[in-house]
Amino acid sequence: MATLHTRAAARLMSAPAIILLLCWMIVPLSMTLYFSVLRYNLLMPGMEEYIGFQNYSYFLTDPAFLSALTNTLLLVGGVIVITIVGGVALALLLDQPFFGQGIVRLLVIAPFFVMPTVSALVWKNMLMHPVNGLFAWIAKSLGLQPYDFLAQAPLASIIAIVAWQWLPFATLILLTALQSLDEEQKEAAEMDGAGFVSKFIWIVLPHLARAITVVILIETIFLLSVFAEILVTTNGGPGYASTNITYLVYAQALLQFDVGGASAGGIVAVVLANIVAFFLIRLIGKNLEAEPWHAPFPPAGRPSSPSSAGRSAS
Amino acid sequence: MQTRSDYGRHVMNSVVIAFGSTFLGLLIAIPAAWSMAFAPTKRTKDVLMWMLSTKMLPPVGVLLPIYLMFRDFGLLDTRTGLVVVMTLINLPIIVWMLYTYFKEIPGDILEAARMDGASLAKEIVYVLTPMAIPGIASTLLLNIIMAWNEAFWTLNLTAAKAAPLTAFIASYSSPEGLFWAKLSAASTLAIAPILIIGWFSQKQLVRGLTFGAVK
Amino acid sequence: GAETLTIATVNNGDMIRMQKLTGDFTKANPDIQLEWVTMEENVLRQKVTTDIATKGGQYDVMTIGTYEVPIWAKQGWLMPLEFGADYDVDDLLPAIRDGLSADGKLFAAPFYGESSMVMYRKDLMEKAGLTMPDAPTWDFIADAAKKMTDKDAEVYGICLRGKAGWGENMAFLTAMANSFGARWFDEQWQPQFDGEAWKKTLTFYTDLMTEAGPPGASSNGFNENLALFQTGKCGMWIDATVAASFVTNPKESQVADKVGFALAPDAGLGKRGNWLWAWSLGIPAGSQKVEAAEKFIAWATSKDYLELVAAEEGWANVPPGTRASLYDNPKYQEAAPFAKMTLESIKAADPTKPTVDPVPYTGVQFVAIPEFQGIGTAVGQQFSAALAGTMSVDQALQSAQALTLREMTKAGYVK
Amino acid sequence: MGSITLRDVNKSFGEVTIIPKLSLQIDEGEFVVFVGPSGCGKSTLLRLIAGLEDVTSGEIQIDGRNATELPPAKRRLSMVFQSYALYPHMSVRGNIAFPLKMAGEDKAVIEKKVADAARILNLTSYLDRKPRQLSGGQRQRVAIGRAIVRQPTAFLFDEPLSNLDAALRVNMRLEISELHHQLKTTMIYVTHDQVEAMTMADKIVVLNAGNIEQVGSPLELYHKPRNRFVAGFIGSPKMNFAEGAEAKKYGAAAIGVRPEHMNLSTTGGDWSGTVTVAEHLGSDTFLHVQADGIGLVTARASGEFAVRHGDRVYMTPEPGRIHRFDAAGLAI
Amino acid sequence: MGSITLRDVNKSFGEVTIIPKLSLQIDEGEFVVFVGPSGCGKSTLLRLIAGLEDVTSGEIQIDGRNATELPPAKRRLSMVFQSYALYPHMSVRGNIAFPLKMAGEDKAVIEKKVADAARILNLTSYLDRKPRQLSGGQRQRVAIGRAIVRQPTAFLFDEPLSNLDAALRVNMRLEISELHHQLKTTMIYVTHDQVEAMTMADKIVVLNAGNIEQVGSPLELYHKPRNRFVAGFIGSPKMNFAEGAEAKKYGAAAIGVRPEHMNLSTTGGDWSGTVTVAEHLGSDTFLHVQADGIGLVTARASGEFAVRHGDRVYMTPEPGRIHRFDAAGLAI
Ligand SMILES: Nc1ncnc2c1ncn2[C@@H]1O[C@H](COP(=O)(O)OP(=O)(O)OP(=O)(O)O)[C@@H](O)[C@H]1O
Ligand SMILES: Nc1ncnc2c1ncn2[C@@H]1O[C@H](COP(=O)(O)OP(=O)(O)OP(=O)(O)O)[C@@H](O)[C@H]1O
Ligand SMILES: [Mg+2]
Ligand SMILES: [Mg+2]
Repeated sequence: MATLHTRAAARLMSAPAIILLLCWMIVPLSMTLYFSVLRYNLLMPGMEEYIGFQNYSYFLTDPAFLSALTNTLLLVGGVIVITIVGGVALALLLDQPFFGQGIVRLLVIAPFFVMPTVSALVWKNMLMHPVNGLFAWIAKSLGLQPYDFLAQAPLASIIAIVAWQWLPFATLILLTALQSLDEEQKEAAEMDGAGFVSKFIWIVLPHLARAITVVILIETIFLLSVFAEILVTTNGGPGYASTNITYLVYAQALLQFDVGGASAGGIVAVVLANIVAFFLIRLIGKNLEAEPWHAPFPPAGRPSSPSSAGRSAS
Repeated sequence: MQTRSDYGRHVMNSVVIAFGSTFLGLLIAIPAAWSMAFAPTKRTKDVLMWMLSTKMLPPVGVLLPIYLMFRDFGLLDTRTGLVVVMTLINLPIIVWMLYTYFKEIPGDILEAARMDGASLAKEIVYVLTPMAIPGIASTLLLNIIMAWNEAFWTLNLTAAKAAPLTAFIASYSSPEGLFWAKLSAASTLAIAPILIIGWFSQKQLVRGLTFGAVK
Repeated sequence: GAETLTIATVNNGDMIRMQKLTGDFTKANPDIQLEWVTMEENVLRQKVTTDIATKGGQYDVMTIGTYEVPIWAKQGWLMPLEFGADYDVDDLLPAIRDGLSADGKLFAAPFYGESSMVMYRKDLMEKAGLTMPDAPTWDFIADAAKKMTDKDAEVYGICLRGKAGWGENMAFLTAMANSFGARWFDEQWQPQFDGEAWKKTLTFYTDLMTEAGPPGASSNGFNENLALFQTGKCGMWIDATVAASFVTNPKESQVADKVGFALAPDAGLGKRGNWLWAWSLGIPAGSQKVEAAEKFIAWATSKDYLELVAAEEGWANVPPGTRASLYDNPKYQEAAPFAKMTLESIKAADPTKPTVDPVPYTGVQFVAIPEFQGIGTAVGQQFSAALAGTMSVDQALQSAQALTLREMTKAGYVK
Repeated sequence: MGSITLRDVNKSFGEVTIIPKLSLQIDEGEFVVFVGPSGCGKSTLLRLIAGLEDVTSGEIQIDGRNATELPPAKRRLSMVFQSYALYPHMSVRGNIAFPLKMAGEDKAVIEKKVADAARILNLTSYLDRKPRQLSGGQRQRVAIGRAIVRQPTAFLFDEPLSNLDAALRVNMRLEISELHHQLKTTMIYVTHDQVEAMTMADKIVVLNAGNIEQVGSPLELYHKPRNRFVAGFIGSPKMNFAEGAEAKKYGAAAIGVRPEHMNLSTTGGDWSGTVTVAEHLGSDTFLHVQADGIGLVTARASGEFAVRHGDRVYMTPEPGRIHRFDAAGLAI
Repeated sequence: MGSITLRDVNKSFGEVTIIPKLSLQIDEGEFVVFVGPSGCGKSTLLRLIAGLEDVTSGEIQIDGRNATELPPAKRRLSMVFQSYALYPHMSVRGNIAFPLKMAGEDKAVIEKKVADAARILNLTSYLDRKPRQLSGGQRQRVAIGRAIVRQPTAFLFDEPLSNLDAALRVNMRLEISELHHQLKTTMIYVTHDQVEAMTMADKIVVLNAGNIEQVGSPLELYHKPRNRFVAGFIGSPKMNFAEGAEAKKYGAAAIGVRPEHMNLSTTGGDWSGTVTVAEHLGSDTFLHVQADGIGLVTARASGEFAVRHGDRVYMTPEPGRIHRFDAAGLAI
């Protein structure tokens, strides 16, 4: 697969994508880096001056920063836990044949394709609203005091909303993984005397491990920059209770128009994202390179497999 | 209401941006994915991971630089500008997904084409692309969905002419009069095509979204 | 060829009505076409500010408020407006006109103006055995609110803004604080949240809302409260005067015929708790289409436009609060029972001297410095948290004081 | 311990009947091979015995007790799957220990039994590897290890060698035979490879479309096939058949002669023909001959037989080795 | 037309040398088989010839012209891949026509050539099917069809039969031999199955770890293996080796006897041992014997030889058939 000729062509053909992405990353990022050491407020043009790391020290000592950091991690972690637990449960349910499966699957998947703003609005005004919302109505008809979700438990509410959006994704992937579980493996476990629970713990769950890591990777990528849901529902409040890093940077950039401060914040966010990415990609990259678990038995007798594996690994 | 009669224009913008960026993205990504899948080097995995990691950067962090560049290139509020941005932000995912699908195509077949006298371009056009059609189609669909639903850049880089549906819906994001009926109508219209596309492609999507780790 | 004006505007009822009526303008000016960009308030502010500050040039006419105009005018970002004699600049209400002018030049034309006032349910007030005076005190309001509250029937004595944002809860709270003798800064730009006056204000506000406010108040803004009031869930509502036409419109409001109006309350210190705001139209400096834009603005803010709306939609729906002549019009007075109260509220606000004690800034419910949006919203978050009960009043004030001081130091006001 | 009786077992999937009605007796300690072409129902039959599928009607007895309704885990049978169905995330040790763990055995007991099984199967040094780190033959052995730790009444094998390459297949075949000699447990073994069937079985069951064509020892089937199907299926290369005139001579509708029962000559004989391909293996020579009036015939000569493509050869069937069949295909 | 010469060809992947330095002459019209254990570099060598890999050093000549730098498409060679590498989205017709289309041939010419190829390969009635609608053997034939339409100077086959089942493999083997007789084009055929090598080749090249162990006709290799590696590799079942005392008797470090060159008896002979497994195939009997002082020995008897597991047997190597090797493993 690899004569000099093809290798040269390959380099040429991957160049546009790599160069474009490099530009897309480096140009704005270096501008941001540059802005981050300036006093630069959009509303006060002509006053730009170099102020060193002052923007950074302001951003990092901002009392909002620590809560934003914790909120970001809680949000990512919470959503991941909920979607994975819920996703496994839903996948197990959907894996059983039942009437109307197609419709149910569509319903389960739908939230993933809804724009985040729209779904957040629906949750805020139709479900969680303490006066008009469905939950309040249910509480009242049960004789309970309606709970003001977004005010009393803002972060948890946002986690719930975001988890609702991502549950389908997790479900879809886990379901697919579940269906790829070798039928013979399940039968072997059955012959070995494993009941439903044992089968789940010893066979199904380990089989899903790989799918679960993938869910974690992808969700983390997107959840680190959750924004629309917060903007629409709580505006980061009350206090800083639901402000995450992205929202904090947003507030700097588009409420205060403090380009310098926002740039510093942006760089901090980039660094944080990279720290997370570093660990994640380590974890998952290893997992992705390992042989997939569901096809672990390349027929040993087929002599082509060792040599082709040798080629692709290079 | 006047803006409501502009609904058609917003739909057109959404369509142009979603499809335009997806096609442009595929055009750039197919060759890249080809070389990563079939002529990998030691650094290929790293390059792929790096591409993915660009997705982790918070967009607000670079909004202003992009805004200023767009202003200077006269791309503000143009479909072209948005097509470019959507292409770039989705490019890593496109490359990844295609890479995943291409990896599943036996290299033998491309070599056979080469033995049969096909040039590189012909190899890609006549053999690789048709074979990867299901994968390419689902990549295409996912990207249309992502571009269709993208709300940050569309909102911040458009005004009137190029504003897609997301920006239009944002004008409702605070209740006002008959708000609910309108929001529901508008969002249903915005979501319906995506739901349909999503439904048809869900199986393929899983493979692509998980980079082939789950089949 | 035809010129196209791109107009950025807010998604308020009056603005949307104007969009429907543009046929009148384009008929008279066939060479001008109008392109509307309607946005929610926050989004609008973000986009027009970014655009004007970076000279993006995406908009030819911008809808902006009394907060932006003086700041932007000072930066030279807005074209001064010079209208012909038939526009009758002198007819504009002085408080409003002052707010939109700098160095004696008008930089934006008011589309509608507003102050705030008390709107209340006459029937509930009667049931509670009280009579609303024209100029109530806060104590009266608190007393009445408690008496009107019937939580089982989902009737809450008072609805006030609680959603964080400098244009949301802080608009109300700043105006209220003014009447309690509080101020944002002293003359050296020192934040004043550690003073007694703010503590009184915030305590009064949270206590009142806890006892007589609706649940979830900390996420209620103008629109949410409007909906609550229109569906009969509020006894009183202190908010923008423009709301008056909505709550008295039988098509939208279930309580249209039961609404009374009163001036915003005071605490006997000589300032009432009302604000002043005007959504106005301005032209960014450097625009290529100044002439056409000016023509459009003149049309949209003219006396004739008021007549046009009256003819099409009735007098009650004309954009209020900009022209003295409107309030002299008997037809308007008849159709709009709130006209008098609105005018008096507007007159009662003084953006140049908003507080009991002297301050270095202008603006009633805001501080007209660029940093205020950020600071105001951040402080608003603290107060919203206090209302939600996730923070005590003292904590909220303390962190408001700290963060304001920080930002003001960073911006160089406080040395 | 280890006898299995099928009585009128019938299996249909929906409308389609896969196994019409079948009775079979498997004795204790026997090595029984089910053989037959692909799709004939071998796996289905095995899965019925294992309890992985329900019989549509009929009865399955294990050790004299009715087991028709018992779940797989209760039948005390062990199965080795074609794909081995190893648990990929468990080590070899974990795989072998799994059935014992499920049975709630003691840690110490498990350890001992796993060690024993590993010793028997030469897996001791691989106990901590994962299945993907093993070669095909080793995986195969792990699967067997998982089966033997439970000390089942019988082993079921479903084409356990079909994923291995030729050389390994021969080795594993010997190992399984060895194991049977050692354990003396009943084994039921499914394959579609007649060489495997011949070399391993005590008793071969030839299946065709869900029906039993013949049951017997390997040599019984080789020497006395009951019909053309069995005659053609058993033996490699396949038996040559002749019909028409040539068969008439022997008073049959068709006759069959195995390639190895054909005397070859370049000078003269009963049948003559042209060599299309001559395969010289050194140890043997296989001739594919276009025989006049008969068709393509395969003949085998021990050692070398120096002919080439296009040469003429003569063939004489060994007299006592001619199989005769009537019009219905039954042996006469 | 069709001669290929490799001169000092060397191939390394990075640090690892797969083919140290190799020279080989392939003559016009020859059927050459590369055989050797898995991983020995057969495929790599073939791919070097095809141009799918660059040689690290050395020269490849095709028809006397230096082709070392030519891209695959220019070498006028056709390759049949192990996986067939059919284009799944094209019909059989499209697959066969593809090389011609790439060469920019006329529509009419393409049509004619495709029809010809299809006729030769019995594919005419499948021309409009997609590869997935074909059986393994048919796919194989399509792959060959795609190779022959171009009328290449030589065909390269990389284990084309290893994906087929045993019966089909025999058939396809015959078909490819037939094809070679018909077309008389040079063919290079890679396999690791020595039976294929023996039956098909004019000339066998035995490779081991990138080195050529021996080149020769099948029977040459069978009768005169140059060393132990070739002796063990060619012939099935494998040659038995004896070392030590037994070998000394013959004045060698080791001797080798093929299973088919061993006279068996239950009463007496040179070597004695215990039967571990007796495989009765009817046509032959294979005995795996634990021979005293020698180790595990395989012996073959034609027809039946009635012994069982545990019986004692005696074996006498045929005198002229004993291969002797020195300490370095070379034949003496
Ligand atoms: N679950 C099922 N539903 C319907 N038909 C089935 C099912 N399982 C098997 N069959 C059919 O039953 C027949 C016998 O299948 P079985 O797997 O027993 O064949 P086999 O003899 O094992 O073949 P092979 O040698 O290819 O493994 C086949 O025609 C198959 O299609
Ligand atoms: N691209 C490559 N990079 C590194 N090593 C390779 C590459 N391709 C092949 N190899 C190595 O070269 C050796 C020979 O491989 P090759 O495929 O030629 O073997 P083979 O003889 O065809 O084996 P098989 O019979 O299994 O097909 C193997 O050890 C293989 O791992
Ligand atoms: Mg089967
Ligand atoms: Mg190979």
